Amino acid sequence: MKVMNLVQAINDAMDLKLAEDKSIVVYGEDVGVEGGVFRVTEGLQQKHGAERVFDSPLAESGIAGTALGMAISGMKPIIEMQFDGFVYPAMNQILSHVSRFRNRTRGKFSVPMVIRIPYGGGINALEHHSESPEAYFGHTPGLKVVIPSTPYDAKGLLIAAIEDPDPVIFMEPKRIYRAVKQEVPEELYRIPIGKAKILQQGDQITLIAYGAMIREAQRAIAIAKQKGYSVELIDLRSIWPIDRETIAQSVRKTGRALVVTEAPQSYGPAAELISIINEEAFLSLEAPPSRLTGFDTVIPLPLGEKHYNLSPERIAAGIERLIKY
Amino acid sequence: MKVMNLVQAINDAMDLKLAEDKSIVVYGEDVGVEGGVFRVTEGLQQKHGAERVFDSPLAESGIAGTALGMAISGMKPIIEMQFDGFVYPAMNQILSHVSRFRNRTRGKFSVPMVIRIPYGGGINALEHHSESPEAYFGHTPGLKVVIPSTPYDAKGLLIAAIEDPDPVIFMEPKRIYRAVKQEVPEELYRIPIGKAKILQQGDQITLIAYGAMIREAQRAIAIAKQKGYSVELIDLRSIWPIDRETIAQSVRKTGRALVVTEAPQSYGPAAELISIINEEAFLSLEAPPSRLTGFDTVIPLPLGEKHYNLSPERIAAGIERLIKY
Amino acid sequence: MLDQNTLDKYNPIKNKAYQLIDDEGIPLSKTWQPELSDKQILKAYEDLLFERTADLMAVSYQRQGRMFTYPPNLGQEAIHIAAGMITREQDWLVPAFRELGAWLAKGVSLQEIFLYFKGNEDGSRFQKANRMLPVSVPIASQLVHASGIGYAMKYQGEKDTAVFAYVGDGGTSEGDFHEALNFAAVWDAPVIFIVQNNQFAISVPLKMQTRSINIAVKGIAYNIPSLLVDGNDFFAMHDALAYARKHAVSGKGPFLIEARTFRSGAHTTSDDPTKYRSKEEEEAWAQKDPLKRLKGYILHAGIASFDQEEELIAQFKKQIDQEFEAAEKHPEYKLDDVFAYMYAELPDELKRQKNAYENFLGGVK
Amino acid sequence: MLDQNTLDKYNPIKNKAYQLIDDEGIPLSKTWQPELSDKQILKAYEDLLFERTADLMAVSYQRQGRMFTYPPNLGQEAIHIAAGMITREQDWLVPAFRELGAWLAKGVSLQEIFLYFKGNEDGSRFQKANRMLPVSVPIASQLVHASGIGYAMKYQGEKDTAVFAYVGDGGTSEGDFHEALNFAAVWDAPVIFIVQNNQFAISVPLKMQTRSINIAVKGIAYNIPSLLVDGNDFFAMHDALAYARKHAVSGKGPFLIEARTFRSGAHTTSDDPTKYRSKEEEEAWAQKDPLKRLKGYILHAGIASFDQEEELIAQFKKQIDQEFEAAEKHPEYKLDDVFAYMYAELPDELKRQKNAYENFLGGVK
Ligand SMILES: Cc1ncc(C[n+]2csc(CCOP(=O)(O)OP(=O)(O)O)c2C)c(N)n1
Ligand SMILES: Cc1ncc(C[n+]2csc(CCOP(=O)(O)OP(=O)(O)O)c2C)c(N)n1
Ligand SMILES: [Mg+2]
Ligand SMILES: [Mg+2]
Repeated sequence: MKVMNLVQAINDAMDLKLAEDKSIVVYGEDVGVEGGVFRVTEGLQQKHGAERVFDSPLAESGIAGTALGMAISGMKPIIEMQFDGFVYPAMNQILSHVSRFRNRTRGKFSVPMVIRIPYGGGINALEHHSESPEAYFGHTPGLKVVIPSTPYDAKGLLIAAIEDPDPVIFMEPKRIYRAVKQEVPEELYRIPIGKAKILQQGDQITLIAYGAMIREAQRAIAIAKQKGYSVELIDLRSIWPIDRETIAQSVRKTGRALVVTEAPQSYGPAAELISIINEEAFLSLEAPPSRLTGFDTVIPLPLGEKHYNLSPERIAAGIERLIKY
Repeated sequence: MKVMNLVQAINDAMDLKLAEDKSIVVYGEDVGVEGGVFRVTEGLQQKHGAERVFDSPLAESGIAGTALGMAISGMKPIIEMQFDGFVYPAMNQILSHVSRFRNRTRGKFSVPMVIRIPYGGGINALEHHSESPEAYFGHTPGLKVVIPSTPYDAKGLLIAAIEDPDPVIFMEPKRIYRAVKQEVPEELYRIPIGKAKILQQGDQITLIAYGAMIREAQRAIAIAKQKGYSVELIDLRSIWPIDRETIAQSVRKTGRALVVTEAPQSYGPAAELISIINEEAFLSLEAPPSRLTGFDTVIPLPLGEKHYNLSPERIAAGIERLIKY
Repeated sequence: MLDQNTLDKYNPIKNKAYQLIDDEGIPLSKTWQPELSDKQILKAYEDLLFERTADLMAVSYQRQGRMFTYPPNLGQEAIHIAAGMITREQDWLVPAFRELGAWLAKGVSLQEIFLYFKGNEDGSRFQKANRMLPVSVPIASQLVHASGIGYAMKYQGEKDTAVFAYVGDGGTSEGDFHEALNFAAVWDAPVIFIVQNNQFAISVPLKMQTRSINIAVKGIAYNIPSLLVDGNDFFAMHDALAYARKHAVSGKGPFLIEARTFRSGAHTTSDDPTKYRSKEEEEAWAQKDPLKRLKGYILHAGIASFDQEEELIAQFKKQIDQEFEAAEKHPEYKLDDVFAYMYAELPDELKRQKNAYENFLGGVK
Repeated sequence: MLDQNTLDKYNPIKNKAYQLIDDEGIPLSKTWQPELSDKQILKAYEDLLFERTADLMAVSYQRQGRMFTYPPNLGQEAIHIAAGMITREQDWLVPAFRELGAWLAKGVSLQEIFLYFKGNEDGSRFQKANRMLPVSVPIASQLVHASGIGYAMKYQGEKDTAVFAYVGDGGTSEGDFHEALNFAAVWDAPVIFIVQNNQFAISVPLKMQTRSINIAVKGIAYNIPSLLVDGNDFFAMHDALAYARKHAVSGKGPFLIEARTFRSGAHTTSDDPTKYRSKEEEEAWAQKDPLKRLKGYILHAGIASFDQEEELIAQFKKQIDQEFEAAEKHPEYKLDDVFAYMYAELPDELKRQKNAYENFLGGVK
């Protein structure tokens, strides 16, 4: 075991897999010599060579599309979108091809590739550097979408994603890249994609979150605890597929649910979870399954971000409101 | 008044506005000489000249991005994406710029443009020609998203969209392009964007749909009526903003709701409506607000589409299930 | 035989198409000799005739309502047959959607093609065609895949493997055209980009698509050696493609061919070209018909006399009809088929959605 | 003075940069005379010095934690100052993000720029700068806007209006670069595309970005007249831009300039260039520093003696500090500001979301 933050855990997962499987390559903008703008690929080029870990031209559609080409011809590319907002030029390749090639060819060509995307706000960045686009991918049939919130999960989920025969969007909560540290096994291990994790047991309300919102949720729970509230916290981990069972069981027990996401509200990820709760636990509901999300606005530049970000206090107030409903 | 189908009504709206306002241009692939692959722009180039109605190079990002350039410099472009699936290459321009330029410049530059997109399945088409991408746009702050289901609405909503100072995604249910005919006023008129329409009163359940699903919903209601069920039908018309009030009042009255959309289920448009119903009418609910949607799969090629399409019978069964809940 | 000298002579900047036979099939140079044997030439002619016959029949099947759409290849067949001859078993074919003869050469069956255009994804499974991608509907997006495959071939040490990637003139306007060529160039990927410049993108003529003097010059932007070729001249295409493949597999990186041709048919079966082009234009191009020209050459060279062409065509038609009938007998499209191929393993959520629908169907019965 | 003949001489295919003064500022040709008056040249020098001073101070404000990020302009200032002199009031400026001097010339205040990089959209409202677009973060996407604006200017009959659009070398790899140039060319839009080729895209060197012999040749793909210019030679840039503008407003369509330069600073203030480039490379380029060269010319031509440069810089610094302080005094970012500009009229849904949050805040109090 070794104490790692998310950046190190993700780096470690790639490092181990690169060593094990020659069909894996890692590429994207500045991932080579530079080791990535967040240093997530640091050292990988030196260790595994510039043919396997390299900088690509500055063109996201090209990055995603060439990766598909590699994936259907025997390789397993791991590509990086430098920031969340820069995946949009690659949307056509992802929505029209990456997600569908297997179905289109009736399974003849599968697409084992991973698209890594540092995502989310809270890092004082320029516009387009703080997006939470997971709902776009969750709504796209043929993809799996994974978001870890801890170093341990990040490593195990990324290894599972790399080994998955299907394309996986692997979104990394950049706000907590270095904030969360944890003991992580040094060897390869997998965490199955599609399983949520109950981070904390409780019986009055179910809080559902993922990524950087987990930390805020935990802080909110600490506040709520002082008022005597018992909160169950689910780390979704997989945006698609969704672990209905874990959600259903929890909400059937608590009767209340609050979904917390950074992404804008309308047609956002929280809506899907609320629908699932309706489908799975309607008769247990003692309050409307609710959401606390980003506004339907652009994420403000740093001086305004405080207005946008979900504070633990706000989440705690949401918890209380529902318990008192 | 004149009997028109959707194609004619949309054509008429553009024709009248082109005649009235010289800042309007219409362009896209094959919209000029050809009059569009669905003939929606037929005759407009002949009438208004090739400087105002014209073919562009085959490049959707270019089409959307140049339209933004025109819109911020005094013009009002109406652009066409030839099919739903071909808007994806334009996603970066739409998500990163069209929707945000106003906010980014604190209102200095607004973006009065309309993106027309024939959308949806049921027309026996190749892959990428039957998509329902409205949730992607509904989830994108800064856009308005409109979907008419009748010629009358199509004309009035398109005129309102053209006159709107903000960008509007105008999605046209191509499946019923020529199927629905109606008397339509020959002059200019507007239907406010953001208002749903109750197409049919009822008191046992609220059915919410839009676009081509309205026709299927009406057929389902006819079936349900034979069993004595009283269904209220809401034509959403505006995907964003959503008319919460109309939905709320209806579901508070009926206590039940079924949302019907062609789009895939997960993170799809129906989930948002279900969340709104939870927010607005929870205490009135007698059954879980539910959805009938496309599968989380690629829309099959024509021989398989029968499995994907929502039949009136299936919707009727959904109605019955909820009423009997 | 194309060599570096000829290539320099045909520098795209000079805007002169590489051509070996004239409109009647007579060699432009008295000293020129095809590199193919008479037998090969005759075989090529028959393949071209077969493609044309199959293509015309496909159009008529569609007219009969037995396929939902179809993009005719009429007038562009020389490109496909030449490419088919050059493409090796181990090479990749990355199609756009209008390269019928090239697909057949790769081993795709007509039955599969018909099945696809009848509306069944099973037609894209390509039982026998090795390393052949399905039709790419989003214009130009496939080119980027080709560059990625090219990287993979290099990476995996397949030294004698090339990737043949197709796009139309309209497709050169898309950003992906640019990104694909750039990636392939930067990576020295063994990709042969073949632009079938058939003068139109549906109704939009080339002059509204680009201002460049031709499409081959676009290669300069990536330092990709490029050649403008008379795409209706079978010999010129064969020569150009042979050179391009040699170039690509020698490790020198990608090659770009603009095959200048004309779509003599409609864009697809739902298109009416009279709306946007003149009879004169069509007639002028009919003079350059690739079948006519190859036939002219064969007659001129005394290779064959075409006495039995009628019978050959009749035999082709029978064969094509059989393929079509086989496609019509394809097993029914089942609900399972909608779900089964989305992921390597069917996720619970898809099972749930399928079950819910099956329950409804069960209830209806 | 640049003319068609010179342009032919500098055909990008020849890969020779248009240059008028050497590394020391000495004219390459004995007969060459600048078209600018001594006064104009001196003013240009002062502007360059001002940009450099402001830029360096911005970097240090950022280091002090008073701005969240900043992209240094060091070494690229000649391009900006020349462009600023050529760009007219009615012209449009479509920036990427590294053209400080050009923005200032257009009337953007330093205060606004500082405010933006402190993290407030108010800094992109540009109170005085007419026809100036905000920073475009998604690389190359802004170029397409420029082509659209170009169409609008033509359509609206503004005959003496040009659009100046910037992008970096890295940006030329994006599909939008290709689409923008193609649209502008097909539409004869009066757009001047200026590629600041500063050799790097963050850490990625040009040779991994493209294989083309230079970036100017990429214009051939669109039949856009193009010129490779020594971007650190103020006079060459001024000349090239003057020609480009004349070309564009004469109705002949777009023009492309590759300004060959070097980003002497870091990519942004969070970047460490020592990771990916050598001291030798940096030193070689330092010899070509545009400020040094223009100063060299001025001394050589005896226009000025720079006795009072220290004082001038001190005065600039004071002025820049004042602008920065004004930015720091900008009214606080209010919750309203998050919502108010999303739509022309605040939709009910946004009111609802804002109210809900305000209610929470009210409850907290
Ligand atoms: C991204 C995208 N946009 C639009 C279309 C619709 N479309 C299908 S074919 C076509 C024209 C293609 O022209 P070209 O590339 O010249 O090929 P050709 O049809 O002439 O063989 C268009 C616009 C599409 N399939 N994909
Ligand atoms: C679409 C997109 N992808 C990635 C980035 C991240 N990024 C910001 S600047 C930059 C490099 C730009 O290089 P270049 O175009 O040469 O301009 P320079 O910084 O050298 O002025 C990158 C990759 C971005 N802003 N937009
Ligand atoms: Mg074509
Ligand atoms: Mg650069």
